[in-house]
Amino acid sequence: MSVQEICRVAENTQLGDGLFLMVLHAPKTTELAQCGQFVHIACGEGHLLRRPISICAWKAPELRIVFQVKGEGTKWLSERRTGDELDVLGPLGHGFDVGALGSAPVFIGGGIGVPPMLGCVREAVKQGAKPAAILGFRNKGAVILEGDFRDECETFVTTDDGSYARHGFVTDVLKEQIASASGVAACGPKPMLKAIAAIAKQAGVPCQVSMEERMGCGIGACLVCACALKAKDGETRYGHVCKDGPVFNAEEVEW
Amino acid sequence: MSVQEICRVAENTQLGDGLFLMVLHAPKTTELAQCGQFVHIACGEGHLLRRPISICAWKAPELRIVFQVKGEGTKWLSERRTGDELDVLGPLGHGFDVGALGSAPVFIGGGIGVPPMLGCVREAVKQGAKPAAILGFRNKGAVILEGDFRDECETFVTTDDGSYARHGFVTDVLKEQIASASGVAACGPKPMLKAIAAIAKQAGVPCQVSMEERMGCGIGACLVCACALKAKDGETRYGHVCKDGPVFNAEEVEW
Amino acid sequence: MADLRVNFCGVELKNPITTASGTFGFGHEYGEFFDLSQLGGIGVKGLTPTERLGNPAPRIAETPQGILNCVGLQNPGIDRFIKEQIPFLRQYDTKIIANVSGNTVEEYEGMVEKISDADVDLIEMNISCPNVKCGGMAFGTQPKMVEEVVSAAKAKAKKPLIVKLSPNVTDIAEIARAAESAGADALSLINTLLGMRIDIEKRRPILSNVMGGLSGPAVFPVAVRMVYQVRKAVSVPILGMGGIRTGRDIVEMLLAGADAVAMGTVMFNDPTAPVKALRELEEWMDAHGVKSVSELSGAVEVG
Amino acid sequence: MADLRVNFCGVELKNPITTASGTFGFGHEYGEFFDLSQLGGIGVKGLTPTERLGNPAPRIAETPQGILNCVGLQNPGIDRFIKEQIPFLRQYDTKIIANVSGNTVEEYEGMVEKISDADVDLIEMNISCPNVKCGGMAFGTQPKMVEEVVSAAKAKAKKPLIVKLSPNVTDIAEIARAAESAGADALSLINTLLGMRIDIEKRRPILSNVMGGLSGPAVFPVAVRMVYQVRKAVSVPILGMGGIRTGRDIVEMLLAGADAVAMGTVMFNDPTAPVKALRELEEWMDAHGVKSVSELSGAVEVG
Ligand SMILES: Cc1cc2nc3c(=O)[nH]c(=O)nc-3n(C[C@H](O)[C@H](O)[C@H](O)COP(=O)(O)OP(=O)(O)OC[C@H]3O[C@@H](n4cnc5c(N)ncnc54)[C@H](O)[C@@H]3O)c2cc1C
Ligand SMILES: Cc1cc2nc3c(=O)[nH]c(=O)nc-3n(C[C@H](O)[C@H](O)[C@H](O)COP(=O)(O)OP(=O)(O)OC[C@H]3O[C@@H](n4cnc5c(N)ncnc54)[C@H](O)[C@@H]3O)c2cc1C
Ligand SMILES: Cc1cc2nc3c(=O)[nH]c(=O)nc-3n(C[C@H](O)[C@H](O)[C@H](O)COP(=O)(O)O)c2cc1C
Ligand SMILES: Cc1cc2nc3c(=O)[nH]c(=O)nc-3n(C[C@H](O)[C@H](O)[C@H](O)COP(=O)(O)O)c2cc1C
Ligand code: FES
Ligand code: FES
Repeated sequence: MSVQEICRVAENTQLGDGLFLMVLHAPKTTELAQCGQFVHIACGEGHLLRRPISICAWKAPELRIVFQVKGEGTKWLSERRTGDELDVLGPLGHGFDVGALGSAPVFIGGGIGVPPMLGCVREAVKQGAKPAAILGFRNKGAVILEGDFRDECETFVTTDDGSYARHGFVTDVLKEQIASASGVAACGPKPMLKAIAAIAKQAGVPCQVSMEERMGCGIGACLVCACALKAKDGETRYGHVCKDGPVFNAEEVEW
Repeated sequence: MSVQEICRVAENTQLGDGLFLMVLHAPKTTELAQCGQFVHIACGEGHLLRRPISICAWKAPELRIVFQVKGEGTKWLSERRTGDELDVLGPLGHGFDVGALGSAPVFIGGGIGVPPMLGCVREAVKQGAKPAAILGFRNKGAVILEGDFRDECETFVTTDDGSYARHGFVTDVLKEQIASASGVAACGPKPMLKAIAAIAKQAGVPCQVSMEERMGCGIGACLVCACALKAKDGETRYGHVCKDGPVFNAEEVEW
Repeated sequence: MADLRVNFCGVELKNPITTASGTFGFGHEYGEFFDLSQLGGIGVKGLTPTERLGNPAPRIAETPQGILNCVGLQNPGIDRFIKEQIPFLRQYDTKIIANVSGNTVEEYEGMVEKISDADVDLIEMNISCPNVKCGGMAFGTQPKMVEEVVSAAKAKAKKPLIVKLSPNVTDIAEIARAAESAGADALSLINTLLGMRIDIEKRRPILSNVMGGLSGPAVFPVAVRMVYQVRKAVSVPILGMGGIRTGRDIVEMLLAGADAVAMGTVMFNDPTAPVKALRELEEWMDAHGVKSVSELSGAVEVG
Repeated sequence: MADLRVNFCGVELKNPITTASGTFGFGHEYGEFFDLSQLGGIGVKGLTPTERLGNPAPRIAETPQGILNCVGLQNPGIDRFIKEQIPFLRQYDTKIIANVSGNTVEEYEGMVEKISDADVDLIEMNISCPNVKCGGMAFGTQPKMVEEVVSAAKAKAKKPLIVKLSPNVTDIAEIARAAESAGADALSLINTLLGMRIDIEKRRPILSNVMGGLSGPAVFPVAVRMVYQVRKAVSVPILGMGGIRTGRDIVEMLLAGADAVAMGTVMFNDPTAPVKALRELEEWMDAHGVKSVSELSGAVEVG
C-alpha cells in the first residue's frame, strides 16, 4: 500500500559534494515502508514529473533519504529548508526480500546506491541475521553513511581512486567475502550490479539488485519504466521498475 | 532608463480581502522611479510571463506596491515572505506628467487603480501644487490607502454600495470638483476612465489616464500590449501600454 | 447542485471526466489513491490483437510542462484484457472505454469486432499513435486512410465508436470530417504531438525510439484550438484531452467544444488530479449557476 | 577557449545566438539591458510592403510554459525600416536578419528585391505566420506553394535567403525539401504552433484573433524534433528556434541539426537570457573540450 503524504522537511543537510541528507516528517509513509522501496517526490511547480528517491532508513514518523544533485529536480530538492512541505508518494515498489538472503547476507552499495542498503542492513539485523556491508565510492569526498553502517555490522569501504580506505572496487571485496555469504543484495551503477550478479551466480547464492529507470507515474500505470527481463521462454519481456522493482532477482534481469 | 533588479521583500502585508501591500528593497529602481510607472515582476518558475504592477510610492531604497490577487501570478506574489527575493524589471513605461496638470490637479483612483495615484499626489505636492484625491471602492472591505492620501491632500472617498463614506461613484465627486480643477489624472477600470475623460473634456482641462493591457516583454519590443489610439488622420493606430503608456492623454485614447 | 451527467453518444457518463488511454493502465494502480467509481469513465491502455512488449527504456523524457513517451503500446493483447481486466473494472460504477490500435485495416476490423462483443461501454479507436512505426501514424494523418479504416471498423462496431485523432496534421478539421463521414460516432483528441529530446552529455536521443509523443500542460493550448476547430467542422460528440490539469481547464475544454474530457499526464504529477478536478468543476458550475455540463459544451462566443 | 563563430551560408556570425523575429522589435529596447554587439545576429520584427497596424488587443495569452500571440505583423513597413532602423542597428557589431512577409507571391518578390538592396546581412522569409488570414499560413503548409513563392523570391534575392517554416504541418521534411529545391539558402524553424485559450469567465477567446501562435519552452521538444527531421531531409544550414532558454538548450538544438539558433519568448521572462545563454554555451563547450560550434551541429548519434 502507498499513500500521498504532505511531509514537513525536518532536516536537509549537505553531506558532501552535491550530496544531501533529508529527514522528512512522514508518519503514514514510514508506517508502511520496507527496505529497498522508494518515494516519488514532487519537485516544485517547475517540474511535472516527480523524482524517485530510495528510502534510506526510517524510524516512524521520520523518513530519511539521501540524494545527489544531478539536474534541476534534485537541485530544487537540495534547496528545501526545514519547515518546508514536500508532496511525497510512497512507499512505492517492491523492495529487498532480506529474509531470502539467508543468515549471512552481504549488502553492497555503490555511490548513491549506498543509502538504501542501510535500511536493508538494519532489517537483516532485526531478523537475526549477521550482515556485512561493502560500500564503494568514487573518492574520499563521496563517502557517505559509513558510521551508520559500522554501527550495524562489519563494513568494508572502497574508493575508486584510493583516496580513502581500500583502493579498488566493491567487487574486489565481494570476491573475498563471497565464500562466507548466504546471499547478496546490491544497489548502484548497472555495470557494478552486473559484475556482482555474475559473482553471486558463480558462488550459487541468491542475488537481488535494485534497478533504475526514468519514471512517469511511479505506481505501475503508465508502463514507461521498462526493465528488460528474461522470460521463461528465453525471450525478453519488460518488467516495470516502479512496481515489479526496483528490486529484482539478478537472475531475472536481462543485462 | 530601466534596470533588472533582484529585490528583497521587506514586507508583504494583507490589507484587505485579497489585497496586499508589498515593500521591496529596490535601490536601483527607486532611484529612477516616476509616478505612474510600473514594475514587471517575475512570478516564480510556474509562470513564463512577468506581471505588471504599478509603482504606488517609493522612498529610496524602498519601493511600495499594492496588488490584488486575481489569478495564479498574483497569488504567488501574495505568498512571498519577508526576506524572499523577487526579480523585478523597472521602472517601466511612461508615467503621469504631473507638471502638465496645473496647480490644482485632481487625482482619481478606482479600486486597484488607487495605489499609483498616491505617488502622483506626492509628486504634485512636491512640485508645489495643491492636489485633491478622489478614491472609489466597491465596498468598505476594499478601501485601501485612505490615510496615506489624507496625509497629503484633501481626499474624497466613495463606495459603490455605500457601505463606507459616500455612496456613489468617483464621477459624482468629480462633477462637483471639476470647476476648481486645473487637470485630472486617473487610474481604474476602463468605463470609469472613459467617463472621467468625458467630464474633463467638457470642462476643458487636461486629462491623463493609465491604461491596462496584457503584456509580454514589458519594454516595447514585442508589441503585444496594443492600446487603440486616435491617429491624426482620424484612423486608429496602436500605442503600446508598456512603453508609450501606461499613461496616455485621454484625448488620444480610442475609447 | 449542478448536473454533471453527460450523454456521450448514447452512453450516460456520471460526469464528464474520464482517464486518457495509456496513462491509467487498467485502473488498479490509481484505484489505490481514489475510488474509481468517481470517474465518468476509464480509458484503458491501448490494446492490440496480440501481446506487445513495447519499446526498450528509456520510454519517457521530461520537457517544460510536458513529457515525451515512447511506450510503444505495451499491452497484454485484447484477449487477456477481456478475460483478466474487464471483471476488475466492472466492480466500479463507471464506464469502460476500450482503446484499440492496429497495423492494418483488417486488424482494426478484428479488434473492433472482438471488443464489441465484450462487456465494454465505448470503443476508442487510436489511429494516431506516433510510436508504432508501421500503421498508426499513417492512418491518422491522411483523410483517405482515415475514411478507409474508420468505415471498415464501423461496419463491425456494435458499440459507439470514438475515433482518436492525431494532432500532427496540417488540417485537423479535414481529418475530423473524414472520420465523421466514415461513420465515427464520436471523436477524441488530441493524441500526443511528436517531439524529441537529446541528452547533451551522451549526445544521444533520450528516448530509445528517438522521437516520442508530447503530452501534459504544455500541449493544452494546441488541444483547445483543435477541439474548437473540430467542433466547428463536425457534429458528433467530442472527447477533449491534452494537458488538462484542473477543473478550470475542463471548463475551458468544454467551452471550446468538448462534450466530455480525459485526463492523463497530470496524474503523474498528482495521482488524485481527476477527483480534485471533479470537485473544482462542480464548485465552479455551482458558483456560476451552470446547471448542466451541456450548457458549457461549445459555448465559447466568438466575434 | 571555444571558437563560437559560425559560417551561416557565407555570413560569419560571431556566435550562434540570434534573436527571433517579432520578439525583439528593432533592438532598441533590449539594448538597454545588454550590449547588442554580443549577439551573433538580430532578427528584426517581421516587415510587410506597407505599414501594418496589427490586431486589436488582447494580443497575448499565457499558457503552461508558453505564450500565445496574435500581434498580426504590426510594423512600420519595409521603407521606414530601411530608413529609420538600419542605421541604428549598424551601430552594433552584429548581423542584421531582415524578416519579410507578404500576402502574395508578388509581394514577397518585391520585399526580397527591396531588402536585398538595403544594408542587411541575411533575409528571412516568413512563409509561416499563422496570424495573417490571407497568405501567411497557406504558403507555408503546402509544398507546391512553398516552391512557387520561394523560387520567385530567390530570383530576386541578392543576399542569402532563409526560409522560415511553419510547424503546423503533417510532414515538415516535405516542406523543407520543397523550400530547398526552390533555392532557399537556409531554413529557419520553428515558427509558432497554432493554439487557443478561452477566458472561462467571459466565455470568450482570450485573444482578439481567436487563435494565436504558441511559443516558449512548451514547444521546445517539437522544435528539436522538427530540426532533427529537417536536418535529415536537406543540406542547407538551419537556424533552429522554438522555446530555447539556456545554453544547454542551445547545445541540444545544435546537436539536433541547427547551425545557429534564435531566442525569443524567453526574453519576456528574462531580458538578458541571450547573453546568459552565450556564457553558458561557452562554458559548456570549454568544459567538454568542444572547440567549435560546428562540431556540435547535427552531431546527435542515433541507433
Ligand atoms: C528507484 C530509484 C531510486 C533512486 N534512488 C535515489 C536515491 O536514493 N538518491 C539519489 O540521489 N538518486 C536516486 N535515484 C536517481 C534519481 O531519481 C535521479 O537522480 C533524479 O530523478 C534526477 O532528477 P534531476 O531532476 O535532478 O535530473 P534531470 O536529469 O534533470 O532529470 C530529468 C528527468 O530524468 C529523470 N532521471 C534522470 N536521471 C535518472 C535516474 N538515474 N533514474 C531515474 N530517473 C532519472 C528524472 O527523474 C527526470 O524525470 C533513484 C532512481 C530510481 C529509479
Ligand atoms: C500597467 C499596469 C499596471 C498594473 N498595476 C497593478 C497594480 O498596481 N495592482 C494590481 O493589483 N494590479 C495591477 N495591474 C493588473 C495586474 O497586472 C494583473 O492583475 C495581473 O497581471 C494578473 O495576473 P494573475 O496571474 O494574477 O492573473 P491571471 O489572470 O492568471 O493572468 C494571466 C495572464 O493575463 C495577464 N493579465 C490578467 N489580467 C490582467 C490585467 N488586468 N492587466 C494586464 N495583464 C493582465 C497576466 O499578466 C498574465 O499574463 C496592472 C496592470 C497593468 C497593465
Ligand atoms: C505514457 C502514455 C501512454 C499513452 N498511451 C496511449 C495509448 O495506448 N493509446 C492512446 O490512444 N493514447 C495513448 N496516450 C495518449 C493519451 O491518451 C492522451 O491522448 C495524451 O496523453 C494527451 O492527454 P494528457 O496531456 O492529459 O496526457 C498515451 C499517453 C501517455 C503519456
Ligand atoms: C510576440 C511574437 C511575435 C512574433 N512575430 C514574428 C514575426 O513577425 N515574424 C516571424 O517570422 N516570426 C515571428 N514570431 C515567431 C518567433 O520568431 C519564433 O519563431 C517563435 O516565437 C519561436 O521561438 P521562441 O519560442 O524562442 O519564441 C513571433 C513570436 C512572438 C512571440
Ligand atoms: S513509472 Fe509508470 S509504470 Fe513505472
Ligand atoms: S509588452 Fe511587449 S511591447 Fe508592450
